[in-house]
Amino acid sequence: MIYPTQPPLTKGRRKSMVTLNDYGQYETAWCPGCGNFQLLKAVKQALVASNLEPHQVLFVSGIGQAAKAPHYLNANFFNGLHGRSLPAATGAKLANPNLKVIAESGDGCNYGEGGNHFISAIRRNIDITVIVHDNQVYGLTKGQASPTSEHGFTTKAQPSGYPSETFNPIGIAVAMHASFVARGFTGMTDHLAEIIRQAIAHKGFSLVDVLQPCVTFNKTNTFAWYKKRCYELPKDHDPANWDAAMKTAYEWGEKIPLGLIYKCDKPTFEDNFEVLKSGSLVGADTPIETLNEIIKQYR
Amino acid sequence: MIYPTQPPLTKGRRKSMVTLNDYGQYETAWCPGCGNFQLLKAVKQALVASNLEPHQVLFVSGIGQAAKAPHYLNANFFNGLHGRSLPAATGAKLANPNLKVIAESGDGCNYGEGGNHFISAIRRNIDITVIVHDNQVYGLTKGQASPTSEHGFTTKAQPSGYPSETFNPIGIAVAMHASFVARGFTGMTDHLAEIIRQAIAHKGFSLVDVLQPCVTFNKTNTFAWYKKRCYELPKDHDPANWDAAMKTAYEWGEKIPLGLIYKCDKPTFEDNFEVLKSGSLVGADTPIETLNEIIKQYR
Amino acid sequence: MNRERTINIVIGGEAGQGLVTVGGLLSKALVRSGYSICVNQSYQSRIRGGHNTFEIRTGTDEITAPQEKIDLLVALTNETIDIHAGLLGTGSLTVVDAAQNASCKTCFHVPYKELANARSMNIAALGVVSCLLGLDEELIAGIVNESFGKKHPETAEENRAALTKSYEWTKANNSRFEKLPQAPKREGRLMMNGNDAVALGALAAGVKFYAFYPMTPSTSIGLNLASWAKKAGLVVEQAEDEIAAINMAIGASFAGAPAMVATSGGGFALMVEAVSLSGMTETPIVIVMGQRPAPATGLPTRTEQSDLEFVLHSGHGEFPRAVYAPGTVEECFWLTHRAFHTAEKFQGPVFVMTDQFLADTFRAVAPFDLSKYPAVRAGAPLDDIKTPYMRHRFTESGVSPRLLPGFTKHLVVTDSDEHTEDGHITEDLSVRKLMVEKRLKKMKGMMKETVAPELAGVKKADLLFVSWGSTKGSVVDAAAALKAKGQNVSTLHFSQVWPLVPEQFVSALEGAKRVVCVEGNASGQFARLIRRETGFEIKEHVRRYDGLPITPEYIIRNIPPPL
Amino acid sequence: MNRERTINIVIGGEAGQGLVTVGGLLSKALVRSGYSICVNQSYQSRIRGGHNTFEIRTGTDEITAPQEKIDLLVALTNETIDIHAGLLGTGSLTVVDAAQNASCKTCFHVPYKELANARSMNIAALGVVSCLLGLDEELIAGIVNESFGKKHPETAEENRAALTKSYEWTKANNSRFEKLPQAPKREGRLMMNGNDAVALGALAAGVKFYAFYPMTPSTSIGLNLASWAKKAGLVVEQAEDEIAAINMAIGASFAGAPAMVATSGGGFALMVEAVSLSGMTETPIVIVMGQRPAPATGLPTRTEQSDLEFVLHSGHGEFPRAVYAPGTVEECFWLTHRAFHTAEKFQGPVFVMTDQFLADTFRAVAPFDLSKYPAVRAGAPLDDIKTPYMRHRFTESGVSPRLLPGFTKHLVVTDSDEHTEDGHITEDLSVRKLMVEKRLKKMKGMMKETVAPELAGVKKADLLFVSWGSTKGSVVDAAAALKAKGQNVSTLHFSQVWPLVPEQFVSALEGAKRVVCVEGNASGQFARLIRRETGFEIKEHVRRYDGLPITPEYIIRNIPPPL
Ligand SMILES: Cc1ncc(C[n+]2csc(CCOP(=O)(O)OP(=O)(O)O)c2C)c(N)n1
Ligand SMILES: Cc1ncc(C[n+]2csc(CCOP(=O)(O)OP(=O)(O)O)c2C)c(N)n1
Ligand code: SF4
Ligand code: SF4
Ligand SMILES: [Mg+2]
Ligand SMILES: [Mg+2]
Repeated sequence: MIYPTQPPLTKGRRKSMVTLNDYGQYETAWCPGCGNFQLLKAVKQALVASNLEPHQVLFVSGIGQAAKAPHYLNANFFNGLHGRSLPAATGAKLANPNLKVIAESGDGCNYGEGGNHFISAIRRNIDITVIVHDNQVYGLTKGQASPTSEHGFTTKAQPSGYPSETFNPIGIAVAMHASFVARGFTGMTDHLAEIIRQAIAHKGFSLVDVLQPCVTFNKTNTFAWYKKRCYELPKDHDPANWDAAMKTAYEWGEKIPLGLIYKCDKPTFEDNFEVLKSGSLVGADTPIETLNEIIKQYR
Repeated sequence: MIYPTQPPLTKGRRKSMVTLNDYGQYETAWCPGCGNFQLLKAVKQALVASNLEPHQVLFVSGIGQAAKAPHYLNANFFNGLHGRSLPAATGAKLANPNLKVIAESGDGCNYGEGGNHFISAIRRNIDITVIVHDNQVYGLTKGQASPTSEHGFTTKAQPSGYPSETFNPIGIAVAMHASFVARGFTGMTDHLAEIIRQAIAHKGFSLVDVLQPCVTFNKTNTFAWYKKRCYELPKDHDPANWDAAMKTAYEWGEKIPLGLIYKCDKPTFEDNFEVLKSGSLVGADTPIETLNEIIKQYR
Repeated sequence: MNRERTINIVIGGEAGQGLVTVGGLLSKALVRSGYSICVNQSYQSRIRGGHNTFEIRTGTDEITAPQEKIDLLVALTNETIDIHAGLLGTGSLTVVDAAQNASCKTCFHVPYKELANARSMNIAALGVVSCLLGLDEELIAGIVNESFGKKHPETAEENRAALTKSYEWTKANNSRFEKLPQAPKREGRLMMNGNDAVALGALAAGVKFYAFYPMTPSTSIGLNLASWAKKAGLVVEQAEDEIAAINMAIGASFAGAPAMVATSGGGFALMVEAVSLSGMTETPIVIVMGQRPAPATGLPTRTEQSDLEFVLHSGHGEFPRAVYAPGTVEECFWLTHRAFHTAEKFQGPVFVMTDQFLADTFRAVAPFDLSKYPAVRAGAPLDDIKTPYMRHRFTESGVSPRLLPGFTKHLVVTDSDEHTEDGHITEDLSVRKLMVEKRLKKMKGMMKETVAPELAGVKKADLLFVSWGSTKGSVVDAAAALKAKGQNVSTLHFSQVWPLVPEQFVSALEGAKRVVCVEGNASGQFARLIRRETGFEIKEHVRRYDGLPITPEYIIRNIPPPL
Repeated sequence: MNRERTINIVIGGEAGQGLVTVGGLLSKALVRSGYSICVNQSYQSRIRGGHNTFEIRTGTDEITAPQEKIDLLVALTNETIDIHAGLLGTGSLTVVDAAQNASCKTCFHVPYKELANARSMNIAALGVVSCLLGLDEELIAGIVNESFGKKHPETAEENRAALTKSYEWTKANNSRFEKLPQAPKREGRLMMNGNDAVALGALAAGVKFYAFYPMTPSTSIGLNLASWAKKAGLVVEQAEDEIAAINMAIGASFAGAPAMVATSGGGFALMVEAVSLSGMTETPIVIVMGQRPAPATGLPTRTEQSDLEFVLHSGHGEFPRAVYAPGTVEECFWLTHRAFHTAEKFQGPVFVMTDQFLADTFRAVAPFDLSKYPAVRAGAPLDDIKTPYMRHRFTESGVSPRLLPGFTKHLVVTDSDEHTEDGHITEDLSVRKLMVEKRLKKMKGMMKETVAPELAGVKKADLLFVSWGSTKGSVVDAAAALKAKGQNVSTLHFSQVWPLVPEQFVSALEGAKRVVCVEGNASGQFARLIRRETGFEIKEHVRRYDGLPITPEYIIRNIPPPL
């Protein structure tokens, strides 16, 4: 019996460049006009720009409208539980660091149900990219407030307005020195694609929070609302400057900055594990002598 | 049948002042020399200084060595699940805002298992006080790394060193504009008691992160280690100044600041609920006319 | 299933086309006109698009179940026609847009474009159907105005015009479809679905705290409660996750607020640790479990009854619980109300198990007499308190009078660790043993209050259907159909599935020639439970696990051939 | 329970006094000397103080169970004497510090102060006991040196002196206590507890990823694995919570790393959503459930078997699972190893249920021949792959060959929603039905591989003990004692509790005159399961739920009077 063996990510690449066709075109279950379409497009562009073949990439998602996104392109895909994409992605990456692991989910998924995993993933600096479709609302369950909803946002579940303060994912990520923190907007697809490309290329935890209008349930933070406010960070914004990044991270309201807000280079979580230096855990055998040696300690 | 009715917190106080005796003296299950003893003492002092009677106070805790603390004083006490003291405390406070609700637990409980609740409680600005026994280790389960353990901290569970970055609870709390953020040290009991008193008096979410040496499992961050580094914030530290607070919040290493780091006054979570303005939910009846009126909408 | 008595209307189209609106208005009109209804909502886990239906079975007598055969199909897309072709009979009518160019034997082509503008197309469809059914035009118009008038006064006139035009056009053009027989006068009836009734039951019971994390099909319970929060004086909070939701509710309940949570399988999975906490700390909590097809995310918007064993054994360790499984919308109301009383009386977790079908099915129900459903009083009266007060004092019944913190000088202490009578952590293993027995003793009291299963029909039937929860109506309906054919059929329905009291039902099982268990899962969970508790093995089954509700027809089609 | 064959040693004192060290060293010495041992550790949920014991039953023959009666009590505090007084016999000896002023009939006063300094007091106690038992002094000294020599070379000499002095003093002063009979030569035996064996079983099976959140009594499995991680090439990660732990493990397993998690009741409660995920996505995962008394936090450091029903029904919805329940330390090893193969073969959750008693009980075990325990190979060979590749392809057995992402150009896709064969989300309800059936079909294959229960003794016994999991040894021992008294007793022990294959055991149940189910819980969960699956009602029970393990004496004391 022959078992497949994995070509290292850098080797065995086919000669021709990857194209958008490699990632296919599928029918979606989204509402017409939803920002998700642009986001999907940007992700595909970024993958192509990264020259990654579909089988080299593993998407991991949770549950929500956002989390369906990887169903609509060609790639390996583990569509797990609501809120749990980050731990599943972390496990997969540790098992096989040769995979490009991208977690893609909604604001509810990542910052609500999955809040604890979000801060833990930052602290690990695990080398995965997290793309958050941040529509500031729970879409799939029909429009309740999400952690990023504005304080006072009214919904059927919050008829007197959302009583909590808004969660600022960028602020927290920068405050925690996450190694790559960026914001995009679905209304600027090329810019977004380029950010995602950089995030994928980045070694370490990369967050791309994407402002994504939900045309059905968020009548406050609409396409026009974002469009009016969003601006690209000036060239002289230095993402290595934490103080400046913190300031930028808390800019929200009349003006919303887009782009790479903070970035630092530091060891990844994988670097802590000697066993990962020699490659993937998958398929690696432990010699019986090693096992016998371990067992000896019970003599 | 007569059901008890609650005297409002401000009324029905007995004439004499509350004393330490009211809070009793009990045998503990802690190791001799543990910082928890001083913390317990400080909590009692703070309660006495607040002139709160035991029945006016509700402690809520999780599970761990820290979480046992309220067993060792007189008060109402709900000792719930590991990591879940904050939601239980939130529910109790919303049910009966007349209670002084204090959540007391360990670093593992609040920042590990309970991480999501920690950030959510801050966003709610619910009027409870959270006292964290921060020994930078899991005590009760015998010495594994906790979120606040130092990167590289070696334990039996982390023989190659703790691979994550250290969680900075003060940093996150200030970054999120938590309304009262303070740090204490068990080696300075009176100072600690005063901080806790202020936290209890504060209207809104108050965090007191307490450096608490674990003599058994943390041989790195020992009493001497803390003692050498801890200093009281100077009088001119302005807790209302967020930028200054952020700087202070990230001060850690050779010098560790103690005291009230950040404070702001803003509406509490309870303020969002009109029904709470008239007092506690407990025992309140809904008139049958109201119910009938509601049912009418189904005609 | 008698054409003369009931008409089954199916409105089909894409999400976003407003079919739920039309269905809802039509349902209301039917109920106000004195008819009974049974609605079955079928939709996909998406916001727009996909193929959805809103099905109303209606008639003059009580209607207990949905029906598969379609009498009146309102097709908002051509896809609807294709999908449902097989369910139409010769007397059926398919209402289609004349512009759609659909051709079918049953087609009734409506020139919507001539009757209404794009915005009020729905209302035109409503007008057509109302006329076909013989409903009063003024009544419909009133309902439309109630629901749109305030929110969109600008379209009121437009709607009214579309309604009249389409109504009149239909009157002139319909020659085939026989309208509903005259309904009896029925005053004050309510139209609501299972979730509405659960929310109202909780309200009647005096719920003061409700926390949730959205999850289909339970979400609308919270939306109902949230809409009443100010008026009725309760707090509704969307928590960061289900763990927080239930721990908040338990905290609130400990403090004295009657508390509830509702969720579905995956969300409930996150709550089970706290179920055990409720058992250990003896804190009342009502948990509504709206089932849907699993495992994992499964089919979020469909129905199933596959979480019975999960709920029965949820939470580590051993502690008493009660599990209600309403079979009708009315039962959703009074069993939820009862759940609060049971939770308070026995101080622990009490479940109400529904499913997507029941949660979403609208029915006409008689108005509730609220004076018969008193609110819960949290905590014990002072007369019951012995000093020194100990929260977990040993008693005959296992129930310790509970005080609420802050209401007296007595300190109320409890612990998720094993504890002494005063609630403090202990390592005394003899106390442990007594505490286990104390907690389990409460089961006896609960069993005295178990809602007995309902046996309908003779004791020694040739065929006995056993069912639990939402399938009640379909089973009763199937039995009626078989009886009408001369068969000797009875039904035994459980609206409480735990604790079971074998004496209440074993003789019925043993008396029947054949026993068939009808349930919405693949492994026959309730039948297994019956065997575990009584030794009686139910050998024949009708099971369904494709996400659709069990209908009377489905039962009859799937009765196993006699052994 | 024959004084000539076994000696029961109890070392009692406070946490922090080093009694676990003494117990461990003594156990190792006994095993190296060729004796068998059965250790029972009893401790409180605290780090220092409280009263703890380390109990070693030892002898020349195989020892399967702990014993209550104490032959040799090593009392590090006077409290120990008081607590255990009732369990001492006339021939028993109580080793006490002469300075403690304890007076008791069985007291053997050791002048520790004269024999050692404060630091090596423990070692002195070890010397005394070793001499009383007749162990070789050099052997003990070697063991002490192995364990302290490297870490604390400065105390090596001190320890050695204390050992010799106390050993010699005892030789000179003991006239009462009869030493152990000579043990047979037994080469290469290992000393380990249940958790060690679980960890080794996982290692042999090729575990590559282990995630955990600390929880007694499961924690030491992770500590073992962490200590080998570098050498054996695996990743061990302490997660932020149990939810993360199991989702990480499932992610790792999906990517191709054989993965395991271990926890206890409360932690497992947080994992049950992911159990369902494993079932739905057909991703292998091994879950070790170390039981302890519940509900909620319960008694964290004690033992119980009350999570059987919880594990069996954990997770929403219906999907196959296997549940092993090792009865011995050896079974901990090979059933954990087997669990990995079962998980990989049937692609879903597989459980290993232990409890605190089994997790902590040290035994002497024969060395494992690792060549008989091959590692799991994750994923299918290329020969099994049909194109187009579909992760959830329908097959005869229900098992779809799984590929690992990134290893071929085939895309590996799975979903927690109901999905088509290619793993993509679907709302096609006919596919749903087939997928449910596909998943449940795997149960058949699993049943072919169920580890049959072990019947020891005649088929038609007067008394048949039924048991599962950790109580095996005590049941066997109790049966032996009764047989020795002339009774006709058999035992039927289940080391796999799901799926059950009734043909494997029903005749044994039916053949016995009396059947008594022995289990460590209050409601007789396993007996209920047997009834549910076979209809056979076990009417008599021995149950324990005070936190202590079931001993042979406990069984004999609690056999119900004949009906
Ligand atoms: C444990 C659990 N709780 C709740 C749900 C129901 N649920 C599905 S999607 C969703 C919210 C999705 O919001 P978000 O992540 O923001 O994604 P969006 O739909 O807005 O893209 C919820 C609550 C679930 N599937 N699982
Ligand atoms: C759900 C759950 N997981 C794990 C545990 C086991 N546990 C008990 S205490 C504890 C750690 C306590 O650490 P910390 O909160 O820092 O308190 P400390 O003992 O250090 O004071 C853990 C993991 C538990 N009781 N419940
Ligand atoms: S509900 Fe909102 S987020 Fe979901 S598809 Fe529709 S527009 Fe997009
Ligand atoms: S283990 Fe550490 S934290 Fe716990 S009581 Fe002992 S010294 Fe204190
Ligand atoms: Mg969203
Ligand atoms: Mg700690």
